[in-house]
Amino acid sequence: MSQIELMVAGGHEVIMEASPYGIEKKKLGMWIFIVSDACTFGAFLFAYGYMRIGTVAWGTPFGFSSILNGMIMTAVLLSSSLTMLAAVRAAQADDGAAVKKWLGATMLLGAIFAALHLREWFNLISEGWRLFANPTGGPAQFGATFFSVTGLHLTHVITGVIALGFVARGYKQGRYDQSHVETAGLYWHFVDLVWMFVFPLMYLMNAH
Amino acid sequence: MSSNRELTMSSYVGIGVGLMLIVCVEVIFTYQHMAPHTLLFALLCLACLEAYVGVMYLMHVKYERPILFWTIFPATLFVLGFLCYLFPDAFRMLNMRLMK
Amino acid sequence: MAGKVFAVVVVLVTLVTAYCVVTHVWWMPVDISVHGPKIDHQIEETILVAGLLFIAGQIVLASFVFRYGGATGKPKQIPGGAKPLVIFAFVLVGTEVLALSFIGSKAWGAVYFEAPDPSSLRIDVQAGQFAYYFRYSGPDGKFGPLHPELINEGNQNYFGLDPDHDPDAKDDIVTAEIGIPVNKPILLTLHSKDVGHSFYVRELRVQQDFVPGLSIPVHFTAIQTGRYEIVCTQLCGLGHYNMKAYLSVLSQSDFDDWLKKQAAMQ
Amino acid sequence: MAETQVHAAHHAPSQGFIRKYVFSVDHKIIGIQYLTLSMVSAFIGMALSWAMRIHLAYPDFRIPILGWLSPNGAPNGLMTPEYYLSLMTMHGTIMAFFVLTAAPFAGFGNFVLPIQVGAADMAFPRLNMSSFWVTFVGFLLAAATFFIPDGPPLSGWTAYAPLSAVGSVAGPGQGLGQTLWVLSIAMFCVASLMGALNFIVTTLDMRTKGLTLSRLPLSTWAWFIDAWVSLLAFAVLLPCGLLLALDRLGGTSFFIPGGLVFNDQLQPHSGGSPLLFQHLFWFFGHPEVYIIILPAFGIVSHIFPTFIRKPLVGGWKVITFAEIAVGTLSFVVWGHHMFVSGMSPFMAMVFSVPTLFITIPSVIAVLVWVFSLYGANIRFDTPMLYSLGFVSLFITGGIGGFFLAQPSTDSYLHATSFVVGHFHFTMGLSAIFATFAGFYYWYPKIFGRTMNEKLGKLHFWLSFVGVYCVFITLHLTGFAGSVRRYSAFVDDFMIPLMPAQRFMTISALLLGAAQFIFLFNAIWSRFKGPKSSDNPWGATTLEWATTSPPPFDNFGGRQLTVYHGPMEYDDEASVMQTSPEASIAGT
Amino acid sequence: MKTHQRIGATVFALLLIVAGLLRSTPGVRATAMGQVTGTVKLDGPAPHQKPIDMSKDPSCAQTRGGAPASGENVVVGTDGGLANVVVYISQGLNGDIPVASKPVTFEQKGCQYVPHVVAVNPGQHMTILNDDKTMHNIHPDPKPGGGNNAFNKSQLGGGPSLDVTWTAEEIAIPVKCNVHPWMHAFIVVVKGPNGVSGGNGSFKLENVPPGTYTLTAWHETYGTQSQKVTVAEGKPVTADFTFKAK
Repeated sequence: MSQIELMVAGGHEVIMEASPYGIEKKKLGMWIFIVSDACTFGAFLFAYGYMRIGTVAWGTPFGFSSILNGMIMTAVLLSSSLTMLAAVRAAQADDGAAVKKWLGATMLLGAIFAALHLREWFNLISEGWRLFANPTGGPAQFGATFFSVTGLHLTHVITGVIALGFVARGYKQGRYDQSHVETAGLYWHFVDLVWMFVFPLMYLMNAH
Repeated sequence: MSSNRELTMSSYVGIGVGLMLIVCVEVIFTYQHMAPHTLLFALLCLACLEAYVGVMYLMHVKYERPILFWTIFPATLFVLGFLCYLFPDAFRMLNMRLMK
Repeated sequence: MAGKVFAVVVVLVTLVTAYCVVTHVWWMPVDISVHGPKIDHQIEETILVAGLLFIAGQIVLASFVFRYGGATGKPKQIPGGAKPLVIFAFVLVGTEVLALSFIGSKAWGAVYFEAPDPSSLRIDVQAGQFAYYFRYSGPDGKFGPLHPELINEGNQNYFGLDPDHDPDAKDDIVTAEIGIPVNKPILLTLHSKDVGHSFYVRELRVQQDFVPGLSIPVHFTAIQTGRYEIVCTQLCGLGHYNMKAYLSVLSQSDFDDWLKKQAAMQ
Repeated sequence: MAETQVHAAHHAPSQGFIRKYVFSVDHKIIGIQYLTLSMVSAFIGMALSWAMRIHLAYPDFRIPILGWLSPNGAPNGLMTPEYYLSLMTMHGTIMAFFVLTAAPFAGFGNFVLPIQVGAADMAFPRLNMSSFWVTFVGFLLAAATFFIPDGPPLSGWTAYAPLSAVGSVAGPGQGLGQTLWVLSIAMFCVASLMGALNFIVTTLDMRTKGLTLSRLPLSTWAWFIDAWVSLLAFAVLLPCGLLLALDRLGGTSFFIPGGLVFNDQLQPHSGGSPLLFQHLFWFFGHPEVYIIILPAFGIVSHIFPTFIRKPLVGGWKVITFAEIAVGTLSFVVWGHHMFVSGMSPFMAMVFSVPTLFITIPSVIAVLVWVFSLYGANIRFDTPMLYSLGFVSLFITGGIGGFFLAQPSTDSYLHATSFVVGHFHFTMGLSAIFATFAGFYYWYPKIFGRTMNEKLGKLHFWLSFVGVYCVFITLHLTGFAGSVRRYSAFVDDFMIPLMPAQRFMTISALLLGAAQFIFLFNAIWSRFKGPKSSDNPWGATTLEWATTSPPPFDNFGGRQLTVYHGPMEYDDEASVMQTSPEASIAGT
Repeated sequence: MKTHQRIGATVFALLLIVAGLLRSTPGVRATAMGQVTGTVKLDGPAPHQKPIDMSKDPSCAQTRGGAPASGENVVVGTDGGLANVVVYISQGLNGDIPVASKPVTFEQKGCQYVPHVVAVNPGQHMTILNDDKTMHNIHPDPKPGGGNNAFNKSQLGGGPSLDVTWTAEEIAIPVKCNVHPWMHAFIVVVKGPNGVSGGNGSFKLENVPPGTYTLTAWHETYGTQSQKVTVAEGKPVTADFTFKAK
């Protein structure tokens, strides 16, 4: 389907864009949001990098069990991206039952991710890590950066799970169509991809 | 217009597995006792690769109009790239600190 | 009518401004530092370059408004269109800014990239809400370490020194006013005990912020004796406007006497 | 196949006062809400500047209303230093965020942009509504600081850490006041991000038939570029604000180094960096001044052709590419705010060069405006006078930039009133003048009535002369080293400048008084002004192709087709963008 | 209806009378009050007090008329009397302890606090004056959670006085002026009669009801000392303290 056509109107040749940008507005809106959110996450990670460079004897608190936990979380999040893809494809194929199934699976995986993450948090907190405290006696910046960066990500995951719930309900009720599922999917993949930076930078760089 | 039918579901599963493998490589790198900046460089390269694959395939930018790619990528990379300007001061913080 | 008035007002404003700048109605004080002339020269250079652009811009604006205000008939574009304008901007303004950044970077480099003279007199400066205190190393030439937890201004321990335990701190001389010998390179180490402050001496052409947590070096040589004000230019709280100290540039013998007197007051 | 998207059936007009005028999703109502909010804010901000100016020039003058508003901050109407700084902080915050960012961008952008692209509404009307109401909550939070015991924060609109981060120990107002301020700014960030997203998608996706990017009105172009700049800049201010809030409320030390002693008490923080705050803040802060000025560029470029009766020199391309260049470069120059801040002196050079080079696109824009006047038939209606005033102010303001862009000269002029004069010219008053231009220009479209021309001109002359009297003097005293942000003058070199201070205060009072002419004109004309035709200025863009004020869906269900660029003027003649007639100016 | 109102009014009036009686009890007791006087001495050489350099604010030197200033941590009179010692009753006061009605003045004069140590009752008014030409800020730092609120307020030279009250007992709230960092003082908030030793070390506690008490003396550098005293009606009792120089 050609996007740009030559139209003849009123004696003028007019270049027309059929759909001006060729990208559906919800999708474009989500992409624009992703751009800004990527910058927000970026600034958080840059602040972390700055702290990290500027701190003498940063310390590396994560043992292999934490890394393993992180890998499991990564695997869970990656699988949820795949189930999300399946949901989008089902929506495009107009298969309501499958959409419900796959969105449910995505939400479940998202919740598992959040639960695993919170478990990690509570482990650290019980060891004495706080936003402002380092139980090993080193600089307190690890707690501050770790909790704030992963906290921001966790907020995104939880928001995503809730949003997917709304999308699933709206889709079932016929208020939403496949474009909504696709837009929600973009957000979900984005949250997944942010984790691809958070995991190496916050976990692997802090493994001992 | 746009479509993500260019790939089959099994290819996507393949991509997912591939991404997980990259993560495994990252973990292996972590335990190679490299200098921190070497490790950081390696991890960032791999993470960028993952992000690129994710954006192009999972988020199927590859199958959208190219204009979408040009709408989002340059702006984001521009901001993230120039934020690097703040690192020289991080070294200042390391080297000129008052309290050792 | 409105156009002619506008043109006249713009021209008047331009001329008055130019007059004030050229005749130095309010102006920089005379420079007393070695590096200052470079900065003054750079400011003059910039006034020349920017002032010409300013006058030209306003006059051309005024004259076009004057000439074409309320005109009738077929409007026309400037011959050549936008191309000469863009070329003008790139070539002329581009050259100007290149020249400014080149000469300016030399002036900046002369202040900041040159290593301080190794024979410099080292003075430690601490800023806090809302006063400066200065520290001379005393006869041993060594500064005692700082212990922020010991800072007790009521007890006049402004720096948090511990002379009972640190031998280096014993002979440190802490003063509320900074005295420096004339024509001798000075190296200041600026550090703040609370928020950001700034060290601004107009006559020295020195302005440098204090960054809490960092110690920032500043070096200069004063070439004229006198007493000058040091003021804070970085918003630091309610006493910001009242945060100042005095810089006394003294002859070497006066300086020695002054420092002896200060040492006696410890 | 050309899809005909009919936006008209987008959403039905809401019934009921609340849905129609308060929680309205109609972009026109939201635009008016933004304009009203910023007008209220502008008068608050102006009143604050009056109080400050009076205090500076006549420190013994009592201002009873301040004593009533804050018995603590101004006992018996005499301002304490902390209250001066609080007012200064709120003047900066309110003016920079709630006036200069809100009015020309969110206000006019909301009202005009969807109409100019021929859409029935923004791409996401409900998101648009929440943008405004989140902004409004931010405004309330900022305003609330006036009514808490310690008053508003005193750390300036830049809120440098650690002054802003350690809490009330750093000064009155740094407790609850600063916390409310941070939350207010975070709200504003979120609102601006939503707004920017909406603007971008609307411009890209909602354009009507035939409205290619090359045919976009110049104001839409500017808003579109501006939306990008604010999308990226506010995205960085948000984390900066969040980290500051964490430092204040969560006990972290992102911006607070160790070993800080306030009032002889060691603070329980360690390891942070104040410079990081400055970097993150100015990464937003510098683009912010272009967020403020780019819509002004757009409004003026949009108004110019109407009143010079011919296209701008270079058509849409030169001015638009200048704007894009300015917007892009604005992200790589933020360090020029930090030349003397203890930043690496090498980075000072790195930031200085692009700062100087941003002059080139700015000069191109100015040259386009000035040389478009050549051979023009200039009509001096109030919008045009304000646009010309804008050009003059922008030239003057831009000149100061040369001094502040170079670290060597900046090391003398930094933090003097030269800087204050400079930014009031470039981003403050220039943007305000463009906003006035837009206001007089679009008023007939917004309310269907015309503003009084005589009062408008009087307002212009007083404002124009007043602005020069106040802010040129600030430049000049800056050369003498007059330090900014002082609540009183005790320094020997500041006291001789008192005559200048008094001159500025009197000029500022007159300048402020002139704004009441505008206020009266705006309110009076709303009810008593002569009814306006649909296209009173003989303009060509889509907002003039509909009724004044436009119907709910902007074009009464019509789907317009655009045939021309926005600058089809030739003396008296002009061709509407929607008119299939032959082009007369070749755009 | 009417009866109810009448009963209400009567009860209210009765309550008022009772309350009035209760309130006036201290006044009744005041007729038979005792007095404690004494001197505080420093045993040993007084530590050197550093001179204060006030050159930061030229108006300070102006107001002082050139009089030199020095630290006030230990102020010793000619005969070894130790000034700025707060003497108060730490134990033995029972029941409703009256609050002194006269406000205490706390002045900023020549860029120093006068007095350097001030004692107040909880609830007693404290008038803060600025006699200087320059601005001072009053920045007391009570212990967090101790019941007293920290504040930080500036007072313009010759500006209107500030009125402050403290709610909880607290031995030594440090006060500072950040504009003139050398300025510091202590506010001692204690219940009941109290006195601050003057330049010669003498102090006086007035209006002490008869009884046996623990009398405590507090000095900012040398800490506290206590002794028992018995106060009889209308008779002055003497109690001396001696602090050992470190």
